Amino acid sequence: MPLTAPDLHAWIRAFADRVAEERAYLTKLDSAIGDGDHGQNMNRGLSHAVDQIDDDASMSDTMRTVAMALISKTGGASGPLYGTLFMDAGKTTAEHEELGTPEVAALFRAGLNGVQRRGKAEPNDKTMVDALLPAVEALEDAAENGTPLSEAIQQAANAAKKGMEATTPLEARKGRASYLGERSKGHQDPGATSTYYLLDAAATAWSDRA
Amino acid sequence: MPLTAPDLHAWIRAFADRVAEERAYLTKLDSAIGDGDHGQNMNRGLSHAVDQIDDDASMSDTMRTVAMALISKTGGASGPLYGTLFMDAGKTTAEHEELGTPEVAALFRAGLNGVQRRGKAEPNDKTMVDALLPAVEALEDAAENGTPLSEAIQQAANAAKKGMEATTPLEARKGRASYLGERSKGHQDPGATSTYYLLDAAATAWSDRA
Amino acid sequence: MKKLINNPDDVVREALEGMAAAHPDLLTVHFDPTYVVRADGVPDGKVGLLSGGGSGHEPMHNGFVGRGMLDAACPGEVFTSPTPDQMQAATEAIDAGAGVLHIVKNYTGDVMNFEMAEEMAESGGIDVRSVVIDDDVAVEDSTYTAGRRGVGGTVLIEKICGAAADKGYSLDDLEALCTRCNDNVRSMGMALTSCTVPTAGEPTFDLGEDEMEIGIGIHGEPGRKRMEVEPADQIVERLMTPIVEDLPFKDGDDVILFVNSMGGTPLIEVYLAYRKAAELAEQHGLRVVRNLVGPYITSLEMAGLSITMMRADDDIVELWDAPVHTPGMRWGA
Amino acid sequence: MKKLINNPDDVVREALEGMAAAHPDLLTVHFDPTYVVRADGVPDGKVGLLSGGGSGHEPMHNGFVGRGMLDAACPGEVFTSPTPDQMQAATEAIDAGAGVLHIVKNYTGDVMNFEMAEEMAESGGIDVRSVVIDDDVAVEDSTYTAGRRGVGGTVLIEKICGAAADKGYSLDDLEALCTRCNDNVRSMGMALTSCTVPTAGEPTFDLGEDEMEIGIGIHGEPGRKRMEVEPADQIVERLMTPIVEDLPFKDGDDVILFVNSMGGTPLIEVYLAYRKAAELAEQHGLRVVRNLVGPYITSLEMAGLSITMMRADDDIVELWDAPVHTPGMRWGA
Ligand SMILES: Nc1ncnc2c1ncn2[C@@H]1O[C@H](COP(=O)(O)OP(=O)(O)O)[C@@H](O)[C@H]1O
Ligand SMILES: Nc1ncnc2c1ncn2[C@@H]1O[C@H](COP(=O)(O)OP(=O)(O)O)[C@@H](O)[C@H]1O
Ligand SMILES: [Mg+2]
Ligand SMILES: [Mg+2]
Ligand SMILES: [Mg+2]
Ligand SMILES: [Mg+2]
Repeated sequence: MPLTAPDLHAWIRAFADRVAEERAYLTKLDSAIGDGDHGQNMNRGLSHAVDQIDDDASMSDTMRTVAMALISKTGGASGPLYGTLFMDAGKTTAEHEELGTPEVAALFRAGLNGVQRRGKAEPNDKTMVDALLPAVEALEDAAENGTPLSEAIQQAANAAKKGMEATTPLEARKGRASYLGERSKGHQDPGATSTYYLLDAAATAWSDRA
Repeated sequence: MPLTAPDLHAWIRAFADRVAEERAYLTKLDSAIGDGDHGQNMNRGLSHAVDQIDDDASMSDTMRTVAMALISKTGGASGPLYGTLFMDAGKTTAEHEELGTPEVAALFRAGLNGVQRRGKAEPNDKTMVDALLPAVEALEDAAENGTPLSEAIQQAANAAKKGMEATTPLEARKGRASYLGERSKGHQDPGATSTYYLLDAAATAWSDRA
Repeated sequence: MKKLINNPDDVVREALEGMAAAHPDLLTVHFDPTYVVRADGVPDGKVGLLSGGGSGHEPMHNGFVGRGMLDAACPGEVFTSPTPDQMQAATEAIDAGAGVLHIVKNYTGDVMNFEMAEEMAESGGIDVRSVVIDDDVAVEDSTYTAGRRGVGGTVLIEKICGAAADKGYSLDDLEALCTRCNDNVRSMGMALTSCTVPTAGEPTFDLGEDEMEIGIGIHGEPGRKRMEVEPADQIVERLMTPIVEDLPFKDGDDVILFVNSMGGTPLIEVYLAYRKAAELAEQHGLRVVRNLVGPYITSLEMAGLSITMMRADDDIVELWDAPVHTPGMRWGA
Repeated sequence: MKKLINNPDDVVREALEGMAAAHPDLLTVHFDPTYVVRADGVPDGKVGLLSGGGSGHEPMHNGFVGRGMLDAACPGEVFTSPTPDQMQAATEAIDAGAGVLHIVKNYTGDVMNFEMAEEMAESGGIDVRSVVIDDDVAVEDSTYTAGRRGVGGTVLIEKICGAAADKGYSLDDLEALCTRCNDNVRSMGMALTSCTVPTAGEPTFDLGEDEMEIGIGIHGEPGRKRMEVEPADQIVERLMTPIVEDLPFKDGDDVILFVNSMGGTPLIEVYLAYRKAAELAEQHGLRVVRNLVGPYITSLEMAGLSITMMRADDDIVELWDAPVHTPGMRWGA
């Protein structure tokens, strides 16, 4: 069974729950190489997004609502980045009634492009791109191989996790952490971490979807 | 051998040395129930006083010099109090070439009167008066009994020490410590402590004087 | 102790050199004896206004020297009252024939040193009056204590008396005004943290990780009561209630409300506290006609705040509004 | 964490309510979306001046709203950039037909949020320009970083551009002036202690008992280098030298020298630092024609300071001297 609007709702709720749980951890990561607000920012934006979700809304309306909620309540760098992610990803859902692996790959690819357009980060700059890009690539591989969605999204979450972990040794080149130069090495990027939660929440929410 | 000007110089130097040694301790006492500057205040005033002492000066000139030095460099409550002590005590030396026990008793009595005129403290207000008054009384008793100076001043120092120790349980009624009310109990008064050093310095400096 | 200082013994002198370098248009710093005096001289026939006290409360008092406020200030060592020779020299420097008013905060050391200075100045033929400010309701005012301390009210009084002196008040009238202001102002403060006197090198007192001190003075001397930290609104109420009850302020009174940072409190918290203070004033039927918010009478880096409220008639408001130009307070100029 | 707050989530809102209560003559606070706007409206045909950023830097920016400086400011959560809807609403509120200039500090979040706001405002037909301030010499300016941060220079620039807007500068001219100011200003800061974001509840970073952080930003983000605390004069030199060398400032330049407290530094220490900064400026042949000393761009209760120096021609000095009346900066009015 491919995805319809309620599946997107479930995903966003799962993402919000996960961020709420890990709020202190995200903030701790951000304190080490940033300014200690990533957990609060994401939690504020996502709880607002969850409040705004309309159970009867279409997929593209849902994605737009979430985007606007994140843009207007998150603040910081993550607000525009996640906002643009959802905004641009949402546009890909307009032509579909339901989403399978190829459509989900396209959705995340559009989100990644949005993040990069907005933030100009390249891979290995130690940002959320480093978790998102491998996830997108995993999804695209899965789409090519005809992998069912539940499996594809789990592969994407795994890839995001690896990407997130791989940010630890990197020297940051974008965002606040870049001010630290060398000293940013040895710390996992908070934004890459929340992005892993984004993918992992999808894997959880869509574990029985094809 | 009774006291002449060099004995007063020796006394004041000994007092300054003792305060310099105990500077941190006096300040610690003052931190507990005051504002943590009594050691610095007394040390600043006394080192200036020692600098100003003229080896050839008369007793009364010496006392006046010390008084002015303390008044202009000590600051806080202790500046005017010790300044007035030396100013008024010094006046009693004008008529004498040398000082025996009765004259020293009169000298400290005048100093005590000066302190009380300036500060309006009564006995048991938990101030330097509580160390000074028993010392004066000991000296007056000694004068009445014809006790030689070295012995008399040692008795006075002992009395001052007792008086100082006896400030611990008292509730302060004058000076900064009075703001603490009940909570000033259980702490030894810093001013009474420096006054004990004043007497003890005399006992040391005059240990072979009659 | 981490401080932006060189030698702890040089803090006051070096800071004064900094003030002199920053504000040559407003003030001149004299050393030995040390005092800060307005740069443009006291106009002939104007009463001179002098205050002073320990350093560490900046901008008070040095930062209030200039035009429309103090003519001179005598800074002591940190938290230590200045000495009579400073006050005497400053008094002579600002006597323009109409006498000099000393505004003295009620601390034993300040009072005694100013007293000696007055004795000296008067023997030199200058007409000197002094008013002792004692607005701190945290301290019980009884013959068994040194009396109430002079705290936040001093800032308002120096502004108002400065304007009155500019307006040509005589020494008698200025003394009366200063006394009247003191009679109509009340303050209370609290601290979340202690502060460290540079030469002492250690915090004046210790506060536990969730303790606060209510009724603190401005020298880090412990206050009325130590207790667990509460939400800001409750803390503000703990300060406001004794202030309102003490004067007492009455329904319909016009007041100047002053919420002061003890130095280390972020301004965002001071405004947060002002919000509640203004709300409570209103609940008591008081009309806040003027206000002041920020660090004006501090205790080095102490975190905490004090609240001051003065009953203000039209005269006082007019004097408050008069132009003032000093490093620490400026408007209309 | 000991703070004068109620619920950590309410800090910004409650502080804004306090500002609104304290300064109704100067500013009005709007909520949802949140922005602070001058109370008397933007005169017809004047370019509107907007800035904004995370809260916790008070008085910047809210405290610079009033007359002769900012027309509006958008406060974010503590240390978190505000959001585009706030900026859009504020932009609409202060557009008086001549367009709106956004003064943006160069932080990724601020830049991206302002960028989105501009896109929105322009689609609404308002002419919006934005200048990104990046005066922090502590950060290497390379394509491999987010670029230099906007710090103390922002304060001077907001004052100067505010005066220019008052004088009738067009949006083009104001944008050019703002860029020119940014090109001529350099800053660097340091911290002795960290600060604690209320919602985080723990210090953003840890500094050892005798460590300091050189090249700190204004969000408690670690700086260039951690090292042992040194005497103030050496610290000031560590900040001044890179500033002077970077522009570079040249012998004979007129400058505005701004020594800023990060919030928790006692004013006595700030003046002590000013003394050395002015001395070094002079040694470099610079003429300090104006100065500013005190807490203007802070990081909550962080102890530390920053130094900012701007090359100032006669135009800039004239704009600097123009009347300003805001809660945080006031003269000539
Ligand atoms: N230019 C950028 N492109 C992509 N991601 C970025 C960029 N800048 C910052 N980020 C991400 O944003 C995260 C920080 O978000 P957050 O703490 O909420 O914002 P801020 O840095 O403004 O406080 C970083 O960990 C990083 O992953
Ligand atoms: N009114 C007074 N009469 C006598 N002694 C006093 C009086 N007030 C204070 N003292 C003494 O002064 C001491 C404090 O001196 P110091 O710390 O130097 O001054 P300050 O209290 O101004 O900081 C007290 O311990 C007390 O003994
Ligand atoms: Mg962050
Ligand atoms: Mg003391
Ligand atoms: Mg003292
Ligand atoms: Mg942030």
